[in-house]
This record gives sequence, structure tokens and C-alpha cells, in this order.
Amino acid sequence: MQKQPKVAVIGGGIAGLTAALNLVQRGAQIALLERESILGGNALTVCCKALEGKCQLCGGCLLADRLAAIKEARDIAVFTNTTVTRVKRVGGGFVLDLAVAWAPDTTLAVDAVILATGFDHVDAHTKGPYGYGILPNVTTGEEVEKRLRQNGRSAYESLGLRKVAFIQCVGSRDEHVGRGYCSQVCCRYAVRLARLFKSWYPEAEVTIFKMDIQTSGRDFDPTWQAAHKEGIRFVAGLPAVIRRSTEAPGRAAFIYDDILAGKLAQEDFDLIILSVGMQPRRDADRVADLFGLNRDPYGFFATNDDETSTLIPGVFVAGSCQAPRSIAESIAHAQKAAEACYVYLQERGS
Amino acid sequence: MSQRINVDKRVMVLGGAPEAGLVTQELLKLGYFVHWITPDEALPNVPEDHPRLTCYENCALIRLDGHVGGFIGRFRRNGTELSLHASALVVATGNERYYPIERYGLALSSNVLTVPQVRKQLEAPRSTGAALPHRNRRALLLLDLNGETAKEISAEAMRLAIDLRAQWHCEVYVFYQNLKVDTYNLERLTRTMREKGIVFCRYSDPQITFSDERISVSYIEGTVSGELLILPEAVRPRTDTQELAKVLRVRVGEDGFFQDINIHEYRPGLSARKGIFFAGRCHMDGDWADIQTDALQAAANVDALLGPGFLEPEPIIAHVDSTKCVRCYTCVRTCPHAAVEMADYDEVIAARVVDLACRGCGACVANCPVRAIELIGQAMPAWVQSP
Amino acid sequence: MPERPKIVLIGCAHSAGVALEELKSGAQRLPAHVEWVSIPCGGTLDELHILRAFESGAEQVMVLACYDGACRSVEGNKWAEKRVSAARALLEEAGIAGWRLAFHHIAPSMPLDLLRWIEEFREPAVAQEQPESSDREAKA
Amino acid sequence: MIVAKRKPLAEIAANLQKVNKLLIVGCNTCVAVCLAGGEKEVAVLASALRLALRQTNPTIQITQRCVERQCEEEFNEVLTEDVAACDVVLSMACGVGVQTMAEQFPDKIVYPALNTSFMGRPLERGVWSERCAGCGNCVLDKFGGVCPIARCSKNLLNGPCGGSANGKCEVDPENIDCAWQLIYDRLKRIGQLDRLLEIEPPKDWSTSRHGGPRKIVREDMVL
Repeated sequence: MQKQPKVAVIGGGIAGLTAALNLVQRGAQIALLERESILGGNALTVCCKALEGKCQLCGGCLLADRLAAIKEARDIAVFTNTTVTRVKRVGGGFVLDLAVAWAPDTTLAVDAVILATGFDHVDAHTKGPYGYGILPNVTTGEEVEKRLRQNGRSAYESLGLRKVAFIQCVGSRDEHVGRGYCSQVCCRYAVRLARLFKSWYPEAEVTIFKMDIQTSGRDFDPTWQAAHKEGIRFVAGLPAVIRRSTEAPGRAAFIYDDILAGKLAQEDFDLIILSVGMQPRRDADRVADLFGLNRDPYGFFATNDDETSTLIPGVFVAGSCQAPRSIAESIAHAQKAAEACYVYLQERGS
Repeated sequence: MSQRINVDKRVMVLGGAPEAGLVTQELLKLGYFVHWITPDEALPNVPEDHPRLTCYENCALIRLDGHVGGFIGRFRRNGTELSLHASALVVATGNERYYPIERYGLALSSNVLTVPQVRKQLEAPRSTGAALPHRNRRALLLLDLNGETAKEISAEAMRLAIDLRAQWHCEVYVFYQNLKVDTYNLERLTRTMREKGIVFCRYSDPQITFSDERISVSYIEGTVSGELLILPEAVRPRTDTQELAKVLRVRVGEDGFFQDINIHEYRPGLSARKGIFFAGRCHMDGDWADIQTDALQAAANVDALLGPGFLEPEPIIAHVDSTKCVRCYTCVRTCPHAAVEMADYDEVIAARVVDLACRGCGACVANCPVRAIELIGQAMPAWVQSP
Repeated sequence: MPERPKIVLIGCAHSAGVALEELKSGAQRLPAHVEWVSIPCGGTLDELHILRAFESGAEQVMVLACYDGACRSVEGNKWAEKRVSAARALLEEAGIAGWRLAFHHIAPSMPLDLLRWIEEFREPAVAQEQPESSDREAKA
Repeated sequence: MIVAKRKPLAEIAANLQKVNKLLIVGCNTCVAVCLAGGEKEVAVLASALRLALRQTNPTIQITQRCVERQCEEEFNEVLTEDVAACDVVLSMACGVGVQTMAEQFPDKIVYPALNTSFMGRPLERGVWSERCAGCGNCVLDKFGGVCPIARCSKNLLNGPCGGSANGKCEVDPENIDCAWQLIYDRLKRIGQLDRLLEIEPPKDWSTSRHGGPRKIVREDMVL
């Protein structure tokens, strides 16, 4: 029998878990490395957005299955609180030096590596004029998800919401800040959250300020149509500055250019949600250096045309460390990366 | 422990879409035997003389027997029937493109063309002169008319706009409501378009008027007229989807495309029935990169199932007591995974849950009128049995 | 402290079960008066489970299943909902108030909602004093 | 098959207020298949009755049984001891089964738990529709396999009445198809529309209920 190949999967988010599970089902031995103390990554903070008994397909709960499966899987060694400090190429494989809290000087010899280090949410502080961190009514999509995940519907109960605004493309589609790409997930979560708020507070006015709503994906068009029917307002136009309202000091206000109406308008809001996008993880440069990978102009790991293999044979990337991806898309991409990795191991083994 | 069943590394790939070719090639790479079958005339990009590949064109599935690990497909081909065996099945039949005349309300003519029509003229051999009229024209590309334009089609239209601008020196105006940029490089593509001098015009309620040889489109800030109006096509499920779904005993969603078991954004590719997978456009909407990803993950899914060379039942599965069964068919009609069938036991005909196909959801157990089915591996508190 | 009436929770292991695990692993605990019955999918639920729970002394039964479109067996949650309606009809015919049987959709990420539902699960007269807590999805 | 439905719980419970020992007997033939009286329904009914009677008759003891076919005495013989030990038999069979029990155990009180409705077939899981009225003189050959007796609200034999609209019957346009529309469509499909030119004489109902309770004797099977 062929010897069991060993693969290090770096990152225990949805992509890493998916790739690990796929490879282990196909007979590989996996070391799953996670820098945090628990597995799950960014998907852990995704709240359930089900509406009137119907799933809105955000994919948040796809994590649970995988976490449960990892627990039961044989041949997956999970290293939490672990980072890679050095990578050596030995033979056809790699030796990784690990910084593990509970086991110093650990090294790991593997035949291949899958990087699934994920993304960071764009820091809304960097969008200074939006007053995030200064105005109490300005929050981010990431924060809303977290609060809903923690407290469920009661999270915003006490605010007496009458007017809610979502501001799209905060830190996305903006070449000036080095992010000339669409983060792909923000329109989806904003529309889903908007519908959720609207269903909880039907009296409230919910508005989405946008450039272009991204309606692709088989499920999304109906969702978007439903949002229109439910009375969610879409305005083509983004504010430049958000400030405290002069009329109602408890609220925040901004002037926006309503492109379709062809005029400037000003409005007050109780809650302004900045739909922050995705950016490369803060340690992406360090990880790229460790493995000798290139990064693309925006800082995501550069790959060959197949989007999963890299210039370094045996190093593959999965999920949103390669480009912004939703949960379902990260799963698909991680499966693809596992596939590429497996074919590589097969070809090398034979 | 439980009964392992050895399975062949043999897969049927159904459909002649390009993604079916990707799945096939990937499976061949992994050492699988592949039957690649399409009801259509021809298959795209068939690898030549591969010892583990057999191709069947003009071949329609009429019946599917068996279950994961041992499907038997019965096909009709040129008036004769043939049977093929496989352990798993990948459906990659693709979608259908059409010109949505009812949605657009515009008839095609010599100066109202679809994106593929223009593309075809541009790519026609030089000698035909088909592309010549397009030189130095003013072209109006109208996206999102009375509904959303799908991502893949949008991206194709945008690439056409660039070619018209860059190679044929057209003035190109792109009218849109929601520009599709949610694929990693699409935003960059729109940047390129702007750099090349393509004009973007956002509209909300466009007026399209025809006079002489010119077509005018109004948008928020004004009206533009040009010599050529280009419209993207739309996609819909293939007409044989319902029929095929019935034979395969898998589900079709409300929109008429194949339905994944977990409809979270339609990407994982597992059907409700074990051993049947969906790949590509027959179950998803995305651009070509997404479709490639989906095709390869389908191959990864197949290999995760069959790679070990054996299958074993899940820890919790339903089991029918054939002596109690009254053959009411409730379980057969209920099972969401098509794992129950009427079977010939040695002495009686009764329902049988196919161990390997069962996902242990218990719907048959709860619905059985004579309590002939139990969920093996599932413990309930004592009070459920006797109060 | 007086003993609280027994609540039986019957729920899908994929959603309610995961939420419950998360509760247990955190600072929160499942209150002692709650008995948890895990089923592999909402489809497994039988009216009989509910009736027998009441027979065996439960004061309240809460059924938890996935949201529409999130069931791993396509429609197990719908089966569960149907079973709950059927059981509720029988219970009401038998003189047991329908509110004693609740049905909620749940996702794995909703442990605190689950805890809240358990806390709020009491006679409607009491619940009506807190109008904010009337988001119960159980249909009468 | 025979299609039946459980009676309201209150109606069943009303007869059981003073009963100490109750025997519920299901039947594994027609009523099991139409999900009304199989083992599962027996268990559900037993449980629901215990709950319904917990105030007024809390000591009731309920025994649950199911037989293969309650309308055959031989199948019911296994019940002899159980029947002897109980005060009342609650039959979850069709009306035929209930009467078989009553005839077979003449000293015992036997109550029905189901309303026996019709002879029909399942259209889909959980939906049954009437197909045969048991008139004793089958005319399906003349009507393309669609029975005007069982499926026309008025039992009309010579074409539809004025209440047929859009293929539906005026008695309940939501749920009842006009049998004559079905007959016409079917005859057209099989190329027998000319059969409709024949005038049907008034039907002789003596083979049906009008001739009193019926009995069939097959002479060669009776010695």
C-alpha cells in the first residue's frame, strides 16, 4: 500500500475545515493548524438570518456540520493556538516549525500544504469621514452579525429603530485605498440583514445606499426582489461624510447624491450600518514570505490560473485568502483546492 | 464493524456541457473509469483514446435502477437500449441560453443583435466580411433590461464591449442598472473598460426608440443614439431538466434548476440522493471561473465518496421489518433521499431501505402506519415506548 | 426553590443539538427542569413522542427543527411542523392547552435564543405581560 | 381499498368515561394503508385517550393490538384472551371490521374509532379519492374507465349537468373534477367518443343498495 500522505492545512476556518475533511476522506493524514484557541474562523460570528421560518441561505450554519465532523474524524490532528514560524523544503515536502503554546519546538513534516488563512474585515476606522468609532449610531455589518449572534433579536430591541441605513462598498471597489475589487459578500449580507430588520421593525424605514447591488447567484435575485416588495429602499448614491445630526443629536446624518433622482438629499438615521468588505489577513505578507508565495496587487495570495495551486509545488490556497468569497463559495473553492492537492500527491506518489 | 461494500471506481457523467468535460478529465486523472453520456449530438473536448473513458452521444437516460455504489442506467441510443453501471453519477447538463424576447420586448434585426451574434460576426473568417459593418460604429450595450442579467452573461457582454472598442474602434455605451462586479477580477475589467473610453450610463426607466437606421436609449442624464443595439441573452433550465430529475429521483428547485440537498447558495453540489452530484450550470449561476471551481469540487466530492474503495452505512439508518410491512408505499413516497424501494425479499414483497443510500432522517419511521420501520442507532428515552 | 414544571425539548441534532452543545460548553447551562431528546432530523418526530412526553409528566413540550431550506433531509423540518400541528390538535381535543406545545425553527448559531425560549415558555397569560416576547413562531 | 378517517377524539372518549379496561384493535389491511387504523394510529389514539381521560377516568387501562385483517374471524382469534379481559373493544378497522368483532364476540361492547368513508385510491401521499360506489353492475367499459356513479355528484349517465364549468363540479369546484369532463377527455383520447352517442337507459339500482343488503354466494365454493 502507498504510504499515507501528510498534509498541513493552515487555518481552521470554513475553507480549512472543508479541505481537511475532503482530504482525510481520501486517505490523507491532516495536521490542522489554527492560530486562535478555537476552530471556526470568521464564520463563527455569522448570525442566523432566517426570516419567517425560512432560511435566507447565508451559509452561516454550514460551519456547524464541519466542526462536528472534524471532532469525529480520525487522522486529523488539530493544533490550536499555533502559528508557523519557519518553513523548510525537505525532499519533495516541507518541514514546518510551529509555535505551539503547549508544546514548544514542535516540527511537522508534511508532503503538501493548504493555506486557508482567511481574511480580515475591512477596518471601518480607515474610512474616517464615516465617523465609525466616534458616532455611537455608526456600526459595521461585522458588528451587527456578532451582536445578533450573541443576543439574537433582542440585540437592537432597546434602540427604538425608526430609520436604519446600510452603506455599501465600505472599503470595497475603491482603487484609492488599494481595494479595487468587489468583496462579494457585503451586498448579500446587507440585503439579508435589511430584510431581517424590516421584518422585526416593520414601521422602521430601511434604506440601502449602494453603487450596484450584486444580484448574482441563483438564490439572490428572488431575495432582492422580495426586499423591494417588503419596502426596503435602495438608493444609488453613497455619502461622503457622516456626522451627528443637528436636528436630533441622538441620530447620525449624512448628505448623499441620489443619482437616480438627480438631487442632493439629507437624512437622519438611528442606526447606520457600514457594509465592510474583505481584505487580506493582516499576516498575509508574513505567511507569503514563509512559503515564498507572491501576492496579487491587492495583497491576496497569488495563484496559477487554476486559482488554487501556487508557484511553489505542493502549496495550495483555499478560500478567501485567495480572493473574497462567501461561505458557500469558500467551501467550493476549498474542495477544489483539496482536489488539486490530492492530484498533486497522487502524481508525486506514483 | 458494519458491513463494508467494495465499490468500483466507475462514474457516469451525464451531460454535454463544458463543465462535464472538466469533471470527466479530473475523474480520469484520479484513476476513475468514466462513462460520459449526453443526449446531445456531440461532446466537447473529448480526450482522445483514453483507455478508461467511453463516450456516448445521442444517448438518453430512460431509467435509473440501483443506488449509490451500484447504479444501473438504462439508456436509449439510436433506437437501441443499453445498460451502464456506475458507482456514482455526476449531472452536468448545463443550462439553456435564449433570447428573452418577452422580457425585452424588442425584436432582433440587423441592427438589434445579441451578444453572441455580434461575437460570432466578429470572429467570422475575414473573407466573409461579416465583421466589417461593426468597424467604427456606435454600439449601445443594454444590460439588465426588465430584470437582472446573469453574471456569466454580463461578463461576456463586458468582454465583447472591450473588443468592440479596442479592435473595431467602436464607440461603446454600456447601459446598466446593477453592474455585476462580484467576481474577483470583474471590477478591474470595468476599470479597463473605463480606461479604454467605454461610457457607462445608469438607467432606471429607459426609453428605446428607433428612427431610420438609428436607435436611441434614454438614461438618467440624457439620451444616446447609435447604429447598433446589443442585448445579452438570458439563461433558463434545460427543457429536459424535469424529466431527468424524475428519472434520477432528485429534486428541482422552484426556479427549475437542479436542487442541491442543502440550498445554501447552491454550491456544495450534493443532490438529496447519495451518489448523485450536480456540477456547473445545471444547478448554479456564476461566471466561468465559478463553474470551473464547481466542476472540480464535484470531482472532489465523488472521490471523497468512492476514493476509499468501499462504502459503509451511516451510523443511524432506518430498517424495515419486512414481515410487518403492509406495502402502503408511504415510505417510498416520503424518503427525501430516494433510499426506499419495494423489494423482493425471499418470501414477501416489502419496502426496503437501502442501507448505503439512507441518511437516517427518520421520515419513513415516523410516517410508517404499522411501525414496521425502526431507526437503528437512535436511542429514545424509555417513556417514548411505554408511558 | 420550588421545582419548575418539566419541559421536554425534542430537537434536530444538526441544529438544536449543536446550539445546545454550545450552551453547555459556555457559561450557560440547560436548566434542570428541561429534558433534552435528540433526534437525527425533524423528520423523525412522531406525534407519539409528543403525546408520550405529556403522558410521562411533561408540562410543556418544545419541538425544535431547522429553518425551511436548511434541513439536511430537505423537508424534515416541515414534517416536524406538521407533526406538531397534528399533535396539538389531538392535545386540544384531549383538553390540554395548545400553548404547552411549542414549535421553533432554530439554527445552530442560536443557543441564546434557545435559552430565551425556554425561559419564556410558560402560560400565555404571563407572557402577555411582556409584549416584547411574543415572537413565538408556534401556530395556534 | 376502503378509505377511512379517525373520529374526533371527544366522540370516541365520550363512550369511554366509565370503562376500566379498553382494548384498541387496529387492522393491517385497508385502514393501515390509508393511514387511519394501523399500529401507529392505535398507539397515537391510546396515548391521546389516556390524556383525554386523565381527569375523568384516570385509571383506564388500555391494551393495544393490531390484526392482519379484522373482517376475517380467523385473524381475530388471536384476540380471544384480550377481548375476554377487556370491558370494551374499540375497533380501528372499517365498519366491516367493527361488525366482525361484534359478531365474533357477541357479549362484548364494540365501538368504532373510525368513520369509514369510501372505496378509493391514493392520489398522492396523504390524499385519497373515491373511485367506486359498489353499485353491483359495473359500467366502466362504457365511460372510458371513469365511473359516473362514483365520481359524478349526481350519478348522471347521459352527459354532464349545467353545473359543470372549467372541468369542475359545482358541488365543490375547488376539489371535485367534473366526471363527465374526465369521461369525455378519456374517450376522446382512446378514440371512443362514439360511445357517447348511445343513450343509457335508467340504471337498475337493484344490484346496488336499493335491493337491500347484498350477499354474494359463489356456488362452486360452497359445499
